[in-house]
Amino acid sequence: MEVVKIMTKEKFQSFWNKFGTLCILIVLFIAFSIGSPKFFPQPANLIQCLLQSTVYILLAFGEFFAILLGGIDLSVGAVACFSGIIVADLSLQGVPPFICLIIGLLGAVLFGFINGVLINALDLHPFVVTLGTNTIFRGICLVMTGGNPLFNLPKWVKGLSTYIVGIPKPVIYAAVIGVILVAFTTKTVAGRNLYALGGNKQSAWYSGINIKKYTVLAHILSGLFAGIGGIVMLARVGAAEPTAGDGYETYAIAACIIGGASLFGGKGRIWGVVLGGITIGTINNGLNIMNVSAFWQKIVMGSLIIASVALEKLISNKVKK
Amino acid sequence: MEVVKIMTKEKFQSFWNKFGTLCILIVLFIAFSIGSPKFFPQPANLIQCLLQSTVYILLAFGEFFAILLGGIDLSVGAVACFSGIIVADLSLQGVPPFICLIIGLLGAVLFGFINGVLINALDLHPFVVTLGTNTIFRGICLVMTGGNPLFNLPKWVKGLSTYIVGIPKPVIYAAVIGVILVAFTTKTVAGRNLYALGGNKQSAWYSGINIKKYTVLAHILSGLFAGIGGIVMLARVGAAEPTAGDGYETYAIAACIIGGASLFGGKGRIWGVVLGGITIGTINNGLNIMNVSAFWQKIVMGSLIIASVALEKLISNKVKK
Amino acid sequence: MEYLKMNNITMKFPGVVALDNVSFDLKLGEVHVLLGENGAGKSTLVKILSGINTPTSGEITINGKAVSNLTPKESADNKIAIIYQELSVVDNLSIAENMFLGKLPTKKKMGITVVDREFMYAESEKYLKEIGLKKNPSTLVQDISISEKQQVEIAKALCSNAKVIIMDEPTSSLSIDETKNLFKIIGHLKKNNIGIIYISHKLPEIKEIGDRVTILKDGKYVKTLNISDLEVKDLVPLMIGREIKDKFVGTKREIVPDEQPTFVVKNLTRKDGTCKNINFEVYKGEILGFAGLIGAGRSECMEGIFGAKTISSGEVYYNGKKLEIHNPYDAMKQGIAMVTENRRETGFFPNFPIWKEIAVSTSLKKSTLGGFTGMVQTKSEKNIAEKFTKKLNTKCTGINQMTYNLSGGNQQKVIISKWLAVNSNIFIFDEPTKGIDVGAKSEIYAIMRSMAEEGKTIIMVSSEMPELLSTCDRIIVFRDGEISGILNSDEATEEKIMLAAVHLN
Amino acid sequence: GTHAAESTATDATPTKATKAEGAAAEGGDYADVKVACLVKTESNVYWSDMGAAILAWADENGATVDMYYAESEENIAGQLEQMENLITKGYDAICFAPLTSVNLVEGVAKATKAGIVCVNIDESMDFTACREADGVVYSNFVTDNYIVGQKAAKYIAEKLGGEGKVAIVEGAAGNTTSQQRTSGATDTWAEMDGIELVASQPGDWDRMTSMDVASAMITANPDLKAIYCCNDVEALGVTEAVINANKLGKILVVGTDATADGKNSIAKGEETASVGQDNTGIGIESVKSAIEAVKAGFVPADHIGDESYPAITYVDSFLVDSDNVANYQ
Ligand SMILES: Nc1ncnc2c1ncn2[C@@H]1O[C@H](COP(=O)(O)OP(=O)(O)OP(=O)(O)O)[C@@H](O)[C@H]1O
Ligand SMILES: Nc1ncnc2c1ncn2[C@@H]1O[C@H](COP(=O)(O)OP(=O)(O)OP(=O)(O)O)[C@@H](O)[C@H]1O
Ligand SMILES: [Mg+2]
Ligand SMILES: [Mg+2]
Repeated sequence: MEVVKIMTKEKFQSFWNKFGTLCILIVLFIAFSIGSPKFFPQPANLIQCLLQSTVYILLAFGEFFAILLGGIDLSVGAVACFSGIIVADLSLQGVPPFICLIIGLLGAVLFGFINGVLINALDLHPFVVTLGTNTIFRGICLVMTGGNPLFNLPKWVKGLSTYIVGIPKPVIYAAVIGVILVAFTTKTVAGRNLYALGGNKQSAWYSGINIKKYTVLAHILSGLFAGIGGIVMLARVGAAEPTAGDGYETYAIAACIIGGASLFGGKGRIWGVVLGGITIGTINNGLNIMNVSAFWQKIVMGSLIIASVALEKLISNKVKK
Repeated sequence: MEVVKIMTKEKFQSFWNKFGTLCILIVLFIAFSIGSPKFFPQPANLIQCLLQSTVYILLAFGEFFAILLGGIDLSVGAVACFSGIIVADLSLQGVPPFICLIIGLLGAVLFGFINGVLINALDLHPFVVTLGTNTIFRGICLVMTGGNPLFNLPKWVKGLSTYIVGIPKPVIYAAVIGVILVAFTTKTVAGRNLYALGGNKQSAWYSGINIKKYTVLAHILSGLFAGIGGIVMLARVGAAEPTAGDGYETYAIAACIIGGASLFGGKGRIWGVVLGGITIGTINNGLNIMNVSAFWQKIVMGSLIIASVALEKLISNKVKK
Repeated sequence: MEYLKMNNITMKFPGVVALDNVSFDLKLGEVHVLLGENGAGKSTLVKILSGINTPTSGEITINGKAVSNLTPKESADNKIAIIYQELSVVDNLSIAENMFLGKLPTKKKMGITVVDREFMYAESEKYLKEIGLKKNPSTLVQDISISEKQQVEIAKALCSNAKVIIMDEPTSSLSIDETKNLFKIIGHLKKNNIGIIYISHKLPEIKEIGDRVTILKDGKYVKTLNISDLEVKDLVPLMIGREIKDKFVGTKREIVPDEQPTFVVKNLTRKDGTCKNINFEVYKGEILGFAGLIGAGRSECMEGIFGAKTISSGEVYYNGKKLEIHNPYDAMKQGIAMVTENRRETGFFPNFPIWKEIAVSTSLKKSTLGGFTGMVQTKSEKNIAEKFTKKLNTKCTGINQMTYNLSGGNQQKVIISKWLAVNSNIFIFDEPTKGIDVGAKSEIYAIMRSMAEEGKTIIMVSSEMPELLSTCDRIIVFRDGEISGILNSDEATEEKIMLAAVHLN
Repeated sequence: GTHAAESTATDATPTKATKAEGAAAEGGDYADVKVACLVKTESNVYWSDMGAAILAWADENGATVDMYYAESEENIAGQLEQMENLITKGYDAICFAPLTSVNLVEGVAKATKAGIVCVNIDESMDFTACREADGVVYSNFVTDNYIVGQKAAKYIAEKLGGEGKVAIVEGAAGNTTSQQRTSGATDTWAEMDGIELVASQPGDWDRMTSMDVASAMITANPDLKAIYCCNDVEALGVTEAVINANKLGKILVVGTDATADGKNSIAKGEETASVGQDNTGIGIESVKSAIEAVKAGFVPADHIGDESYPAITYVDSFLVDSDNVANYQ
């Protein structure tokens, strides 16, 4: 009897580990559908939810690698903005799309690289470094644009976010990148080494893993995905604002944590981050659809973030005991 | 010979540990005085610098206790705003000053208490919890005021920030609180237990320290000082705005870290936090006085934060080797 | 022919010269033991080989090739593997991934280089079998016990294909069986022409497996000897500069008929089921030993008594009065002290100097309301710290040194000092001599005995049977979270204890 | 410097004449007076354009004017600190655009004590509170944001023929400007029977957020007819959402500020209209009036409690839509 009970508990735990975030997302869907029954379950709105989540998901991918190492990246919003500005600026000068995108991403990667190098060189907590660089990067965006938006961009820019057989391209990008990242984090040496580093920096170093190299790698990845997020943001709105993405790091961090990543490092799955990003997008969409007042929206949003993390935690703790 | 060398190095290190932040502050002072020789070094402006630093210092006192435990409190800005609103609201209803202040502080303490309890009960990283509560508390502020500022407050509110023999009262409050906190952190068992907890939670537990109680204590203190900061802010501005203190957590965190506290917990001194707060105030004041453009100001501010932490770190590392 | 040579190595830390002109060499196929008191510099020496410490001066040659300033990676490339004194596994990875950490095997899949899991699991399975750890290689390390983690570390070293394997106190958390198994493996390794550097404070082990021994004292080289030429007891004076009295310290205590026990534990069961239905009693002035295999649940039981972990049932009585214990604070306030087993995780504070470390619990006990009323008494606290560091012969630059920077054994001494400083009636020592040198061990036994004679009640959990037999008045044996036997020390033998500790099937 | 920056610079001064006259006399001498202008954020085109125009005017007229910008819309106390610093620096006059109705009241009081002339640029502070605090503001050139909201709401109602469902994309929650514009629109519509306000949500002044908010509004209200947005950044995001929903022309989008970006969109027939304000005129008139007051020997401390100060000049806002956008570009 006891054995059976423990078995089911363990099974439930592994189930919850894998699908906890998904369950919470489903609960949210149901709640919003009840709150706004006429509209929420429509396929069109579900696709809208997904689309609205893509930028959060992409930024959260970037954030994930910083968090995986037990750090954090407060600059993803500014980096996203930066790559958007570069792409917009170059596109206005008639530079071919492909080159615009490459240079935009290189710019984002450069910023990530700077974060990584500063964290290594100064041996500072990533929180401090990215707190500083976030302000600096934002300043650079403002100086570059003189504070004015870049608009009237060539058609191809918006073409990056049109629909293919009813599915928005950004959703496809996020899906493809997600699949690649699942493989990267679970199957490659570099991916596993990042988990090792996040779990125990000292042990990883003792085992001959080059900590500095991997720290830089994580932040380069962080920059890269923030950059992709920035370009999708640019394509979606069709203009580059120097203040775009301001405060989005909060959403990115929340998405990672809701998705099961731990701020202590070494824990989390790409799959979870995707669901976390969708959760954030869904909360935003649901609150809007239900026309919750601006002030109450803050209260509800904050509570939902805490509740969804707490619920996951509580259930998995209950199961352990 | 060798021994002598090591001795001087060690002496320098202990000197730097104690006075590093001060040195950096002095360097800043000199730099700004060169940049704006007519205005910056004037006594009136120095007092102005101090006055402008008090809110940062008070919020940083609150933040310090959260950081001391290896956590963080992202809600200090919202808590400050909340206590300001309570005091303003009650004062408008003609409630006697003393009771207004007490209730305002109790409100702030309650919010800190909620943070502490949530962190304990959910066993979540303080970052997540306060990320959520920050949004919630801000929402509460907005709901309470309907989004409108409370003004035309009784005279006594502004009386809280007038001058005594040429010194602004807020500076005196900060100084008195600072002295009390120095004593609390260095001379009391409770203070030392907070350091122990920040150093190693498990060891603290096995040494008889009640982790949960002390976590709540730290967050109550965090709320208390954020509340005092909020009241000083109210007195200085003469009105309670529902968005007051937005983003101030960043300054508070930066002040702590510049002052030598470590985000890994267990490290830092009140004295350092005071200097960190003054550093932030001085940077703000200096950049303004020099009329650095708003965009460049961001770049300079970010760089100065990183530089001042890095400088301290680099020098103390150099000395160690 | 020496495969590895270290010449005139000097290593300075701020304020400490950890190694002073030490030379050392290793031949392939031998076990070269490093011996010395706590803080003699053994770990420092091997950490130089593994690339963690960069020596201030000195040369290293491996296989005739000069190498200087090794990094952990270069050390691994030079076929050196190390089992550290402090566990260094990564909790969130699987056993197999830990074993291959830093050298994950790869294969090409659709043109992309990926981790070769099949190979990794098969390979680790092989080594796990060899060391006798019955765990699935895909199990996460966070889900296994300390001794199992230690075995994973050993497996990790084995699977590295190293020519030189360094073992820094590998048996400090292994059971007797596991230790025996390790020695068998060491035998195989020697046959396969692998050189082993072995560090241990358990002197009998040295005679059993060692070929040569190098003795360090205070960071200085003392002597290298062939082990076959000497008796274990000859080593002690070389190591600590004096003879020690071993075996029976003080007189044992007899229980008078009809005597009432002073400390009684009734029906203790832990919520997580790691110990069940524990009933025992201890008499005033008695030292009660707890034996059992590692993982038997002794520590878990003690944590339950001390209030550190939740119990689902059970009562604790002191002098007939029921104690209300909900957390370690309650326990401490009511006169219970406990030295925990895992010093790194539950023992010390990395941000405290020795004197604060020692003062923490004392000051907490002196004040009320959970410590909210007390003021620190720096002066008397420092005096107490001075007294105990002297008494336990803790090697440090002074009580202002950070506990973190002490050698493993000296950290243990500081933690023991911390609890000795608290004025308690009941002392629980969980593996108190783990990593402690012979000299200090006998010192600790003597302290425990004299405390008992003063009328304190002492519980000692230990996996070293000889010390239990020589120190305790009675011995309780644990098996699978339950008490499986109680023996009086005069009738107890290692065989009888083992019989009670293992399953009979 | 980018194309966008250049294009905004060229159309910084609208052709429409301002009604601002007030205390400003013609053809004065503007030298020898040190003026500081402390406005809102530089990253908001409305304010950076105003700053550029003021500096250009100062250059032409030999005036000494320094521009200062607030660190962010939210850093209310920070703007007060900036004002205090300007007082320390010893300007003769300070022209300010307060982030909220009361955050600079203390600053004005201090400036008054220091004998510095204060002029309120645009958005009025609470002058009663200011008088209570013994602060004196010399003049105020202002476009009332409540009226801006009203104007947009009336335009929408007219276009819809007085009937239909409408929505508002607000600025950041709790922001004063956003609150005023929103209530202007809300109150106007509340009085109209045919117009139904079905949603009012914050867009955080952010283009993508506004776009997503609008998408949700359109989903929730398929028969939505118009959306009012508290600035043009939001309006452009909302326009994008309308285009994506294939409802261009079926859902009107009216923004605020008539930025270069916004006017460009209106010209293309995307955004429907935008309520613009003569930001540059307001800025320049404010500075002029400040300098004249100093020259005329205005002593602020002599007018504490004087109800006749400030002299308030209401500057009308103007509505840009596809019919008249060419006049403003
Ligand atoms: N990082 C460090 N900083 C300062 N001192 C150190 C550091 N590491 C070791 N030491 C000092 O070096 C000396 C030798 O330490 P080591 O760890 O090598 O001793 P050990 O022989 O391994 O002792 P044990 O048997 O207790 O493990 C000790 O005095 C210790 O305090
Ligand atoms: N992290 C863990 N996860 C799951 N089970 C554990 C864990 N740690 C220990 N256990 C289990 O708890 C029981 C007791 O463990 P532990 O090794 O601490 O016992 P012990 O008797 O105190 O041994 P010793 O003191 O000699 O180390 C064992 O069954 C062990 O497998
Ligand atoms: Mg050692
Ligand atoms: Mg144990």
